[in-house]
Amino acid sequence: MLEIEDLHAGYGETWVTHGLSLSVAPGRVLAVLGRNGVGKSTTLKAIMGLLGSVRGTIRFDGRPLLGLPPYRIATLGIAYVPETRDIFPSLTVRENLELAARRFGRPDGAWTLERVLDLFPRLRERLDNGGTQLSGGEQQMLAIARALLMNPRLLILDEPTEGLAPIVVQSIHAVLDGLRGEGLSMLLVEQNFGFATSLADEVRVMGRGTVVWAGSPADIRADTAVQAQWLGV
Amino acid sequence: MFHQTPLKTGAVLLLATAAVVYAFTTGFFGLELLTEVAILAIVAIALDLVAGYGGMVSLCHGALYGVGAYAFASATVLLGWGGGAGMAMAVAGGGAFAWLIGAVSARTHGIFFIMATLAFGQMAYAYFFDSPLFGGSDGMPGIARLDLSGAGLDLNDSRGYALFCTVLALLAYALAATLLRSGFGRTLVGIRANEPRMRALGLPVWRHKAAAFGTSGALAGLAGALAAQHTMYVSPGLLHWTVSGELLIMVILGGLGTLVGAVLGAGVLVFVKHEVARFTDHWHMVVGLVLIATVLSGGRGIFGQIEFLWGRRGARRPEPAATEGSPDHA
Amino acid sequence: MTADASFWIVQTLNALQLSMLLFLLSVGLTVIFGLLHFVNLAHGSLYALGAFVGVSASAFAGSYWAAFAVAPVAVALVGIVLYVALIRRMRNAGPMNQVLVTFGLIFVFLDLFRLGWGDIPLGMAEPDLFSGRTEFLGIVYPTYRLFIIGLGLVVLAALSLLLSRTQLGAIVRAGVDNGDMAACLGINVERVFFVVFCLGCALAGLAGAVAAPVLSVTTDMGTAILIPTLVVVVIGGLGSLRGAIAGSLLIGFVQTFGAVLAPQAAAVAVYALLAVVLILRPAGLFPARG
Amino acid sequence: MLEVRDLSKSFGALAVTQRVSLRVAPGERRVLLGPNGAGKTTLFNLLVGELAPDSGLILVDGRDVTALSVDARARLGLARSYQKNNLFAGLTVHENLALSAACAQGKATALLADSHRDRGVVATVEEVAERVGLSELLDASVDTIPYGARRRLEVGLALASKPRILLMDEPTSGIGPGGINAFHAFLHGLPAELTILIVEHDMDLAFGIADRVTVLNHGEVVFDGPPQEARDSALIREIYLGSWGAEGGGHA
Amino acid sequence: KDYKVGLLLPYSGVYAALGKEIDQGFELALQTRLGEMAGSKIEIVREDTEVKPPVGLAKTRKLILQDQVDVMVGIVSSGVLGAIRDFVHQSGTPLIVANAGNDDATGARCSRFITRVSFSNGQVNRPMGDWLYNKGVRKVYTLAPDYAAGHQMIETFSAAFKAAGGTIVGGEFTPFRTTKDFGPYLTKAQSAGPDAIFVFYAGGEAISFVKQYASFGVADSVPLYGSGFLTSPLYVNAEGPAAKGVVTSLHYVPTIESPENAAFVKAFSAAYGHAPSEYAVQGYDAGQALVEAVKSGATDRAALAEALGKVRFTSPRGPVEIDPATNNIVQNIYIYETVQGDGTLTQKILDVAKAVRDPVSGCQK
Ligand SMILES: Nc1ncnc2c1ncn2[C@@H]1O[C@H](COP(=O)(O)OP(=O)(O)OP(=O)(O)O)[C@@H](O)[C@H]1O
Ligand SMILES: Nc1ncnc2c1ncn2[C@@H]1O[C@H](COP(=O)(O)OP(=O)(O)OP(=O)(O)O)[C@@H](O)[C@H]1O
Ligand SMILES: [Mg+2]
Ligand SMILES: [Mg+2]
Repeated sequence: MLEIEDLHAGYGETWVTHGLSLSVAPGRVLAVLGRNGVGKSTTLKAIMGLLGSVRGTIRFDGRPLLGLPPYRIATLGIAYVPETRDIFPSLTVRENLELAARRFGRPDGAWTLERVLDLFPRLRERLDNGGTQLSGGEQQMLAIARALLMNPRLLILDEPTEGLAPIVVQSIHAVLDGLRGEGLSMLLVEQNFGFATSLADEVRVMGRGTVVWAGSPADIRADTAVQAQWLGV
Repeated sequence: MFHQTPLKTGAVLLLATAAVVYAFTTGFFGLELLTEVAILAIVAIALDLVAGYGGMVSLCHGALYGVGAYAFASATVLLGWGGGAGMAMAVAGGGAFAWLIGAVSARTHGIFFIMATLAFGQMAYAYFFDSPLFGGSDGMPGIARLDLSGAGLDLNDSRGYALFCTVLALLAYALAATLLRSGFGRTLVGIRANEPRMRALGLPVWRHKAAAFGTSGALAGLAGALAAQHTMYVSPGLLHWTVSGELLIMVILGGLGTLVGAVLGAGVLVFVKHEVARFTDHWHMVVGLVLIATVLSGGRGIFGQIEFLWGRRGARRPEPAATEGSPDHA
Repeated sequence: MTADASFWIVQTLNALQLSMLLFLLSVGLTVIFGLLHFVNLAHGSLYALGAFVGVSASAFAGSYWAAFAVAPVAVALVGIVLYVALIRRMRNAGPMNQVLVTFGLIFVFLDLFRLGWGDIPLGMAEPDLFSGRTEFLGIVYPTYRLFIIGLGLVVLAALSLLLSRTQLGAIVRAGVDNGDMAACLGINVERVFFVVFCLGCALAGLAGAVAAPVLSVTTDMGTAILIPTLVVVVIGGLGSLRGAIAGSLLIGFVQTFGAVLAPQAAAVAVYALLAVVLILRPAGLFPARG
Repeated sequence: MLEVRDLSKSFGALAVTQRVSLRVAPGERRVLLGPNGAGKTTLFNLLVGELAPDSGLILVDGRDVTALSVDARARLGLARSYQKNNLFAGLTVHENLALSAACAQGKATALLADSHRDRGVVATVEEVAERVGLSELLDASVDTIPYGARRRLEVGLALASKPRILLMDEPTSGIGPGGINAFHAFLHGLPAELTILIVEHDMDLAFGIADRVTVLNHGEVVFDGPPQEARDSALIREIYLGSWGAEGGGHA
Repeated sequence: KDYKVGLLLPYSGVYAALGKEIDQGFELALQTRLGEMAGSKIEIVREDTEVKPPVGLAKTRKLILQDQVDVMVGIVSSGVLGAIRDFVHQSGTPLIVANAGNDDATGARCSRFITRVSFSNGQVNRPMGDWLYNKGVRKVYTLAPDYAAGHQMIETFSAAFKAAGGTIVGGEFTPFRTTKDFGPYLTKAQSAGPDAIFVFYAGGEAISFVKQYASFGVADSVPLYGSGFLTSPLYVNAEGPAAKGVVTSLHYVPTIESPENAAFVKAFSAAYGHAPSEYAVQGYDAGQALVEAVKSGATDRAALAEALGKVRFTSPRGPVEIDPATNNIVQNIYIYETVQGDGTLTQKILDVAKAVRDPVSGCQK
């Protein structure tokens, strides 16, 4: 579904990833772990076409993404939840959601406004509030809800549990688990080891711009040496 | 943050030397231009102090400059004070007016601050334009220059006056540089970088901003006094927003937040304009194209670009040590 | 002074007429400002260009309506050239560079006007359809000015409808807030920007053609209108349609009634208003964000 | 030390803080818990003066500070770190910390002396950098340092003003397990007399450091007591913890 | 002897059109009268004032100190004239003012080195006071831009009109160069119920004002009078039919019937492709005055100044001379109506005030 080969990505003249390769198979969940600053988010931005300096290949369903503008990449069926959430502050919660539903909400679509609001009842209460008036956690919920409304074929999540109350983390876990059950492909970047390994089908660990370890969740749970060396757990 | 780098020191010394050499080789009109550049350089330095380092981009420095000029004119012509007292009055007048503007506008930012300063500047313009006491739209003539004959200096001589203004411009630069390296200047830069955080750290921000703006206004006032003595005449046109606009252009053209750039910008704009005007009445277009070209060729302003190229020359040497998570370059 | 009601009705119409002219200009500026984060100081020059092109077009075709049709299109075309050659490149160059470039453009336009149309101010005739005066409510008022008021209201209504009925409003605001994220939702932000920029230019051109029969067409009319337009935009709060409307009305009324009621202070009325608004509301009346 | 009485704040119809009362003793480590949107950050904003309450009182050392400005309260020794990094962009780590230290030491307005070279300021900068593990990065620009380092600088900025009361809003968010361990050590190294209020979503850390826990829900204090009691409270489990800590469940 | 002339005019900025007209007139005068100067050549150094007083002064210093000109000609804006006056006076360089009308320049701040061949603000408007009263107008409302020239024009007119027995029922000074919309003022003026409105506007403001005056229909009930710059040939065609019937006073109109004017209009139109305006005449007469002074045998600056203060000649605008008491010109003032000619608007002279001379007020040369 998504293949990345020999990716070099960075900002201006600084390169952050160096020959990184990854792939997400259809219907599978790939978790990428790694310490701060190793380039996880940078990789995701490169996939979405948000970086100026990128070399290598990125393919989605065999189709090269490199050079495509972000809006084309999104229309191919990739939804992205950035680590900074990026809620539109001058739009209300409802408008934030409707904007995402606009192009991608199909009548038969799995995700509708009603359904995401059922998932995050907190958002229902705040529908007509401005985007910036949300608490940190509420913004995170909104960002995920917005991505779901795009009914994507690949969902890219950058640290979706950051700053969320334990109970919300659990419900998001349940949601993502459900999506996995429905066969949605996901690329999940996480620092929350337990969360990530319990969702993923495959795990990759990044260190300094490349993949330094690959294996299954069970493997990494067992490998405390890898955990200590690359994750600081 | 401000650093008086060797490059800057070199540039200042070079400019000062060039000014002195030019003063002794050019004709009367050249001396007029040199004087104009020196005076404008002082206002440009004042503007860069607040705009480049304090983030307070102002569209009222023309007005502050004009208030200084009128303060000098009123003190010497209307009140009959001496030149020295007139200069002090100009510094105080520009400073006080600027402090007030800074204090009142401290809560606004970016374009809103620009427009607030524009509003106060234009009100001052309208005041002098309509005020019979100060000669209204016709302005005030009959201003005498400072008498420094005691010190063996004849300011009524074009060359003497040009050199006098050049020296004051140098002093203004030294003052601004010192101020920027002090706690006061550091804090000013902190406010520009993150004003709410500065407040959260315990700084009464508006007071600091007002003080900085006031200081800048005092410098502008000084320049105004010099301008009044240069032309021996003041008119409300000095306070018009277009003057402030041109000052801002000078600072950006030279390189905002470089201090040397302010001086450079003043020089380049004045000389380019006059050189072009010798050949065509359509100098506006040429100057406009120069501005556009400057931005397209780097967007850092003239001195900013010089600093950038200079830095790059240094950076060709081995890569700086990589920090955590930012690996060696591919 | 007069206690006559018709006097005040006429002055109100005067104020409205001025407001609508300001609105046509400021709405384009505010959206470009907000959306592209682009400080287009040359917006006034585009207005002047509209007036000059209008004068030539109406002289050539012998009809006012030629100006009305040609000016917005011509200015939008110039806008496209500007966008492709400069603005697109300058979008992320920071406000100071934008100030420099658009200030440069003002200078360039100034001399282009002088070269193309000379230094002598020009005039343009009103359309026959709207020449003369209309009587109503016991007053007599120039028909062409009523036309300006009407046109302003139509544009206003059309824009509000466009923004509320389509999602364009939300899209534009989203693009203003965070272009990257908007793109990640499948929105072609660049195209939206481009269209909005052209629309803003066309409105400026239209304003020029509409103003020309009332005012004189001079090379410095663009610079002269720049400050009032900026004042409107800033008072209203950047990037919001509501702000542009509120700002235009406020300035239109303050300027008109200032001239009538306190003529000595008329020159500073607008600036005093600006200062007061900014002191009380440091981000304008209807800030677009937050 | 820090006392809050009947503090209330609404945004329109939404009551974000409802009659909150708190009393934090000198040197206490108080952890503030609550679901997202419960009003924790808002409470911090009220405490430091970034928001004005609709009603209620805030007292520092028995003195009513409710009407004081943000900077005046900061000068009384109240410092905070932010949930979202709020640094001096474009400046180096050293400059960031020095701005804070200079402010606290009254060097921020010196007209001649360079505050960043001032002996007292430099000493504080170095000490704080050491504490938050930024000694190596002092000359790096904050725009180029990794996110984790920025999070630590966020706390370091508050610390460099040598506060008596330190409020930290989710200081460990997004810094990963390694960072959380380091943060734990950092907290233990802080002077015992420093009063600390901390908002945390990492339960191991929260319960590990708290002297006392306050739980907010819908702007109200629904619990105030020792950590062990909080762990066992059915209410807190229902509104906040969910299955956290239960056998096999939860991933927080 | 050859002469060096510094021509100091706005070649850019709002008055660029005026600068050009004056320049053209001046050139024409030198060309036509070249033969009378006994082989003397005249070299012209042009400088642009940009209509900014400080720039004007810097350029003046250049012309006088560096280029060592024998005589200076030009100056459109009174602001620039005010700025350079002291320097010109102290340097003893003769200056022929070809526009700037500030009364003070030949009044309280006159100088024996400064000779004005254009007009003074008061001179142009004074005759209108009497004339209007004699036409039966009793109540007048005035409007003008709020700057020195606006005030002077209105004040002299008002004084003359009141002296004749009329009353000024009200008036307003509109913000200078920022007023584009005169609607509010027109409505207010009309409601004051005057017999006539007297205004001074020039350039773009004149065009806007005249058009708006017509569009509000004020012209139907209250006739418009003004200073002649309002309907100057330079702008009148931009004003269009709205200018028809407006009566104003000025020191020159192209329709003056005299052999001198006929020759001038013909030569000017042939050279530059359009009919001359009052500004062109001012430039032309500045040239004529210079030629006269040269013919009198003056060679150095002092002698030229002396000679300039005494010249008299026949201008396209009629006989003119310099008043030795003030160094201001003495000339006819024409009261004219703008009427439809064939194709374009033209000027119909209604009356002439002969040899109008300014009072000597405070001038000590
Ligand atoms: N906008 C930017 N400009 C320049 N450098 C950047 C930028 N954003 C990130 N970096 C640098 O790129 C490197 C990788 O950052 P990235 O955000 O991809 O890391 P990450 O693995 O996602 O870390 P985290 O867990 O902290 O989110 C870091 O060193 C960071 O400082
Ligand atoms: N300026 C505001 N206007 C309107 N509502 C606001 C504003 N600021 C915050 N809120 C609302 O107040 C509530 C409390 O917000 P707050 O940020 O204090 O939550 P929190 O407890 O810190 O949550 P989190 O753990 O997610 O950071 C939220 O529902 C938020 O939407
Ligand atoms: Mg990341
Ligand atoms: Mg919070």
